[in-house]
Amino acid sequence: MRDVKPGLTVIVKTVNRLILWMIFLYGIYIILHGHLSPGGGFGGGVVLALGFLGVLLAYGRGFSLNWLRLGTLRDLEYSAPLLFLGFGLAGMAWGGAFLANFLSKGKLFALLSSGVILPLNIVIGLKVGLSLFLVVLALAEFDPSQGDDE
Amino acid sequence: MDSPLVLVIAAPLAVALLNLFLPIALRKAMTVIGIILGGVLVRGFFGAPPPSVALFGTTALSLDDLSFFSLAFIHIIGLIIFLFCLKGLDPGTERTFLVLYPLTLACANGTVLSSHGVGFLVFWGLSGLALYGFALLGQGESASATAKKTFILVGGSDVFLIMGLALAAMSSGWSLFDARIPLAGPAEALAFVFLLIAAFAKAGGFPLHTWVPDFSRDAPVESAAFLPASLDKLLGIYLLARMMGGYFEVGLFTRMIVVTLGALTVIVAVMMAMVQHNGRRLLGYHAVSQVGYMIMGVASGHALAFAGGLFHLLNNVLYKSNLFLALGSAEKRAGSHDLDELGGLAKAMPATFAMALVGALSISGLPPFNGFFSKWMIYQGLLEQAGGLAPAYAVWLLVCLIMAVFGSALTLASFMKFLHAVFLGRRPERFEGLREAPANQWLATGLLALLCVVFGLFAQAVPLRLFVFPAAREAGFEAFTYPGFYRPNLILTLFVIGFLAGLAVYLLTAKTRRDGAYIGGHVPSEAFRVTGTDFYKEITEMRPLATLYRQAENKAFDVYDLGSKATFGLSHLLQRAHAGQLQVYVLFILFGVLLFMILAG
Amino acid sequence: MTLYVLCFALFLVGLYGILTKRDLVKIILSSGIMGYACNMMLVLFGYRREASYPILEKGREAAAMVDPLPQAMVLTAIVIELGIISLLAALAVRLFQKYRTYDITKIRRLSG
Amino acid sequence: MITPYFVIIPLAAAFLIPLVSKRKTGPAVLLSLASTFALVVLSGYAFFGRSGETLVYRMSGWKLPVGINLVQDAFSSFMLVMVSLIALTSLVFSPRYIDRLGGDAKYYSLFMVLVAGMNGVVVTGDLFNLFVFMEIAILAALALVAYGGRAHEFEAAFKYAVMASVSASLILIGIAVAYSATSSLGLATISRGLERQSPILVLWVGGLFMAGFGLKTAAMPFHAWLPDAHSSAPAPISAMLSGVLIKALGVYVLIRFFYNVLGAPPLFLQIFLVLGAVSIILGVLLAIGQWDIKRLLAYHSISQIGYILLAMGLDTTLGMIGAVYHMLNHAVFKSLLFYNAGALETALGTRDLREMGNVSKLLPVTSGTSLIASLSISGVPPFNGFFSKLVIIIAAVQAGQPLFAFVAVVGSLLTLASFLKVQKFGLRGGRPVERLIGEVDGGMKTAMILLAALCLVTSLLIVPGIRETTIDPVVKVIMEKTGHAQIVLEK
Repeated sequence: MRDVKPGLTVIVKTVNRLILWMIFLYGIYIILHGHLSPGGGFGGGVVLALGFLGVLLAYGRGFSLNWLRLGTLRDLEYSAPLLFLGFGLAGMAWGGAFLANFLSKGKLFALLSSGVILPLNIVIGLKVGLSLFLVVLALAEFDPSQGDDE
Repeated sequence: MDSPLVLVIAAPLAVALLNLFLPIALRKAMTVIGIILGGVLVRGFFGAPPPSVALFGTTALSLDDLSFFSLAFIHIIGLIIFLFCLKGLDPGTERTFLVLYPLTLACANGTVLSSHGVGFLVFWGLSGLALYGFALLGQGESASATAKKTFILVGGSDVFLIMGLALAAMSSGWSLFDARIPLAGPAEALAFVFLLIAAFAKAGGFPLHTWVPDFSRDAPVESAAFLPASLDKLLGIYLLARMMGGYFEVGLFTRMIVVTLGALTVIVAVMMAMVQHNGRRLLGYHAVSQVGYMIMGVASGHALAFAGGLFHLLNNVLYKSNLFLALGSAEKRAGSHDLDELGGLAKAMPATFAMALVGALSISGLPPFNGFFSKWMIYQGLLEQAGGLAPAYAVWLLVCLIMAVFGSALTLASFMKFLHAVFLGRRPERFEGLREAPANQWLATGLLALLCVVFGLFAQAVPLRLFVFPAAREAGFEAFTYPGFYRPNLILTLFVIGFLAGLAVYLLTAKTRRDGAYIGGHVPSEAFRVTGTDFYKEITEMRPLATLYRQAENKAFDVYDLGSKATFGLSHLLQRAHAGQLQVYVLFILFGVLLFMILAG
Repeated sequence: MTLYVLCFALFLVGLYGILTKRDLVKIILSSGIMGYACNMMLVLFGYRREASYPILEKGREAAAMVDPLPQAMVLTAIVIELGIISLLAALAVRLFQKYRTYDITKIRRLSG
Repeated sequence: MITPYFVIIPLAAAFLIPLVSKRKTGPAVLLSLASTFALVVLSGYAFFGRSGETLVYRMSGWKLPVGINLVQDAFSSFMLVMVSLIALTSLVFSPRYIDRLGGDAKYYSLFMVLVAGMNGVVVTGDLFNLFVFMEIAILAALALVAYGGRAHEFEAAFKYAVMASVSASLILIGIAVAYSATSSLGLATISRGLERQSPILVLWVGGLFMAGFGLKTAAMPFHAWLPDAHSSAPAPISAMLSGVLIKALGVYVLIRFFYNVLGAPPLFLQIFLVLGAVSIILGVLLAIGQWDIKRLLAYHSISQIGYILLAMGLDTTLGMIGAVYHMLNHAVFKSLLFYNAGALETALGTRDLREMGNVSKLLPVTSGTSLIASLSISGVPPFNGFFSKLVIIIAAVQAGQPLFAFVAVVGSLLTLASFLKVQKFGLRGGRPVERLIGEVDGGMKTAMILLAALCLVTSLLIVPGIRETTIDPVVKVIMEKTGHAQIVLEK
């Protein structure tokens, strides 16, 4: 028996390597243009998570966890909602109400417009992407054949 | 807030709270002080009722003659029984006992003083809670089961009281004292029934009486004398007297039903009492059976019988607590309350025996003791009432009366057995060297016995004139005529003469020889000892009674047991619908949704 | 109208699945289907005939648009559903570890 | 404006906890305790300091009907006080108990999410927002039910989740119908809008919500998840679920929606009465046959919720006083009972009443407080349960519903019976217990004593004079019915 490398075949791995950054780019694009076109934090975040998912599928759990630091990912995930709340509170401080806009609204149809929506989209994208990935990772950790009969 | 009425409730309550923290000796002292203080206050109310106390705009506490009657005897009996408790309490439960005792007194005072329904409910429920507290102090194996049963019956009846008072309040407001509710509509009738349930459960009337014998067996004996024999009777009959004497306008038929229940209480309980092997249970059943007379008297609606019922309440409180305490003294020395194991204690404890003898004669209704007088009043009242009724009702009433009289005879029989089993007969060897009960104990029973005699001899002059007749008048019963002829002094004189003559005959003529038992040459051993319980063994084997007794032993007539069986059956049925099937659960939801959709059209 | 009926039919499909299927995974999928039916219903309620998508673009007049609010709600509902379904999936796997079966009728230790 | 902080504080705590406490649970405990304590203080201030006022907070400054608004009136503040108080005691109770389950900081994080969800439901004035917060709370509750990691806990959580998703679908359809009819999501604007709609539509919306939130309330045909979930969860979580979750997510929403939005349509009041009566009787009958102490308590939650529903259905001020008061009382004594069960489980290692015995000497605090709680729930004076049941029964009689009053009476009697069963077998039985497996620590004792004291203190709330500042403003808000929407819209 030759020892089986974790993950899928070399074709998948190669394709994945090529395509991964495009997926990420696409996700980031959707997140950043959430206030201009369909999309936004949630959709972009899902695309980001799919990118991670590709790595997980192609290379297996061990590699992915080496490649990404699980602890850091978790911390990032936890701090994303805190950032969101922070923006909300900042709105309270400067805008008069929770989540009120306190940044310049900019010019219509420009990337840096619509005030606080863009940073919020980024935060949401971060949160959704990481959460989804972590959910899948957590589900992948289960081994149904293992377990304690009670 | 500084009204003496508040103080009467607050003083024992404060004592109870203080007693949580004091050492035992001080707890006792505080309790005595509290009761005496209350007694002094109540003494002050005599003839000069204090003003009512208003709370939140309504009259909360007030005093009329009926409440004064109960209040006075709560204090008297509370003091005497506590005299018994000064020494010889079970050390394991003493601390709690001394907290519960003043608490109970406070609740009882509050109950009889509350003129507003809600206050009455609170105090009534609290006194039930105190009862549960005492029941929890019991030590035996069955004590916890008894506590449960007691509180389900007594505490459970509280909710009926709530419902009853709420229904009654619909037509007359919340005042308990001055309402005259005609039993016209279903709401009023229902209110009457619910209040009756509460009163019966508290006083121990058939068919809600079954907690009394159990409680008497398992709880500390002092509390058996204190609660089911005294305070709960005072409270339960107090409520019944209020209901029958003014709160409701009760029709004849309803009265007859209640009187019948009373007669049933008498006869059922006394039949059960007769065959008991346990002294405390025996006394407990008698406590129930005596309630029957009170119910009959109070419910009949005749002035003399009403007064007789109230008087019987007082008398019962006196002799029943006397008997419980006497048995308690014997039990504390001999270590058992099983009639089969006791015997021959009269020589060792002559004082206790003498007191118990007075109590037993009183309860059996022998003249000139008090029990006779009150029973006699009730009988007279009922007879007179039967004379003025339609024939069917008259026969009905007479049947009830006959049952009661028969019950009275059986009571006498039963107490012969009791006295024999505990105090007479041959003394088992292990009781050699038993000493008389401590002075405080026989002093307490002695006081009670003395009151029994006094109430019998001077019934007209003392208890009836001072307490009972005013209370009956408060309830609207005025004309007290004695159709028969009874004069206790004369009876006493005749008795004394007869007794002296007998003594003279005994001393002068007879030559008695005393000898040991001769059993065909055998050495008399324990096996040959005749215990008191064997007297009535045949009754349990007589033919229709045998089956009834067997059924009763299996608790076929116990409301509590029947109820719990039905409940658990239903529960089991329902549990089978909750078998862990997710689909079934979702179907429940679907059913609900469809129901709503159909309702919504 | 047809669309509403179809939506309702989809909902019933989901309900049918929950009521009749024994497999944990199928139950999870059925509950998902029920959720989708609701979401579609919500989107349908926001639909307006002959209207365009509710996005403001450069050089486009603000014409009649479908109601965007239900769509935002649906998006949120989808997220919630995602949460519930992932939780259900996790529970299903753990249940299998404990009970060695995916059959819901055999998973009934809690009863009575 | 303090309203948004009721959500912000617990939510921030929930996400800070995993950041600050990696391995040790110490910081997590401290942080969650501190934030819950802050919530208690804030809600106490909101309730007692600004009672009677209706505060409307516009999220990000948008006005109705466009924006989401938070509405805080006396009723919300009352619920907030209740939630925070029970949450605080639950957290005090937790540390030792959760350690025993091999717990970590996630527990506290989930706990704070649960609190955030409930607070959110209570303060929001927007229907969809309410739905979202409800789902947040349910998700956290599901995870917490399964937290112990044993087979039956997963089973309970799974069944609960399936049923919750069914009810979520129903609620969502209800929201969709309401939105399509009124083109708005604010409760106040919906209330305005539905007044102009056909009554059939109102009934449909009501029916859907009744079914959906009825499941959260665990009224009788929708109750089946409750005994599983509440008995499987860790004891402090059972206390939260039975004590406040079913009220914040269920009863509160039902009252808010049917009184303040729909204006108490008579058909639904009838349904409340019938559901309440059925829940009282069947719940208590199911409870009395149980031997598992936590399952018994869980069934009693159904029965006690029945009292609240029944009182809600009376549509009188007195009835509503009873409902609101009983809601608070039930939160107090039911949580206490679950703590008792948890302490017993810790000390004896079993939940089966038949295997317990007389522990009144060994566990004086547990048995003492459980006696108080049992008497409270059975309606024995002077504890709080007596007064709320008294009010409910009187209200039912006065509202001309003596039959329902009688149902309440019978339910109360059976409740007493089943709790005396608990006392007899669990705590004061004949069989003495020699040895304890685990220790009931200071935190547990503190929580129990605190709630036992509350059992007595809350009975004062019915005293006229105190009632005017506590329960009456709450009832006033509810009995304003749709007039409340006007107040919100004018703000």
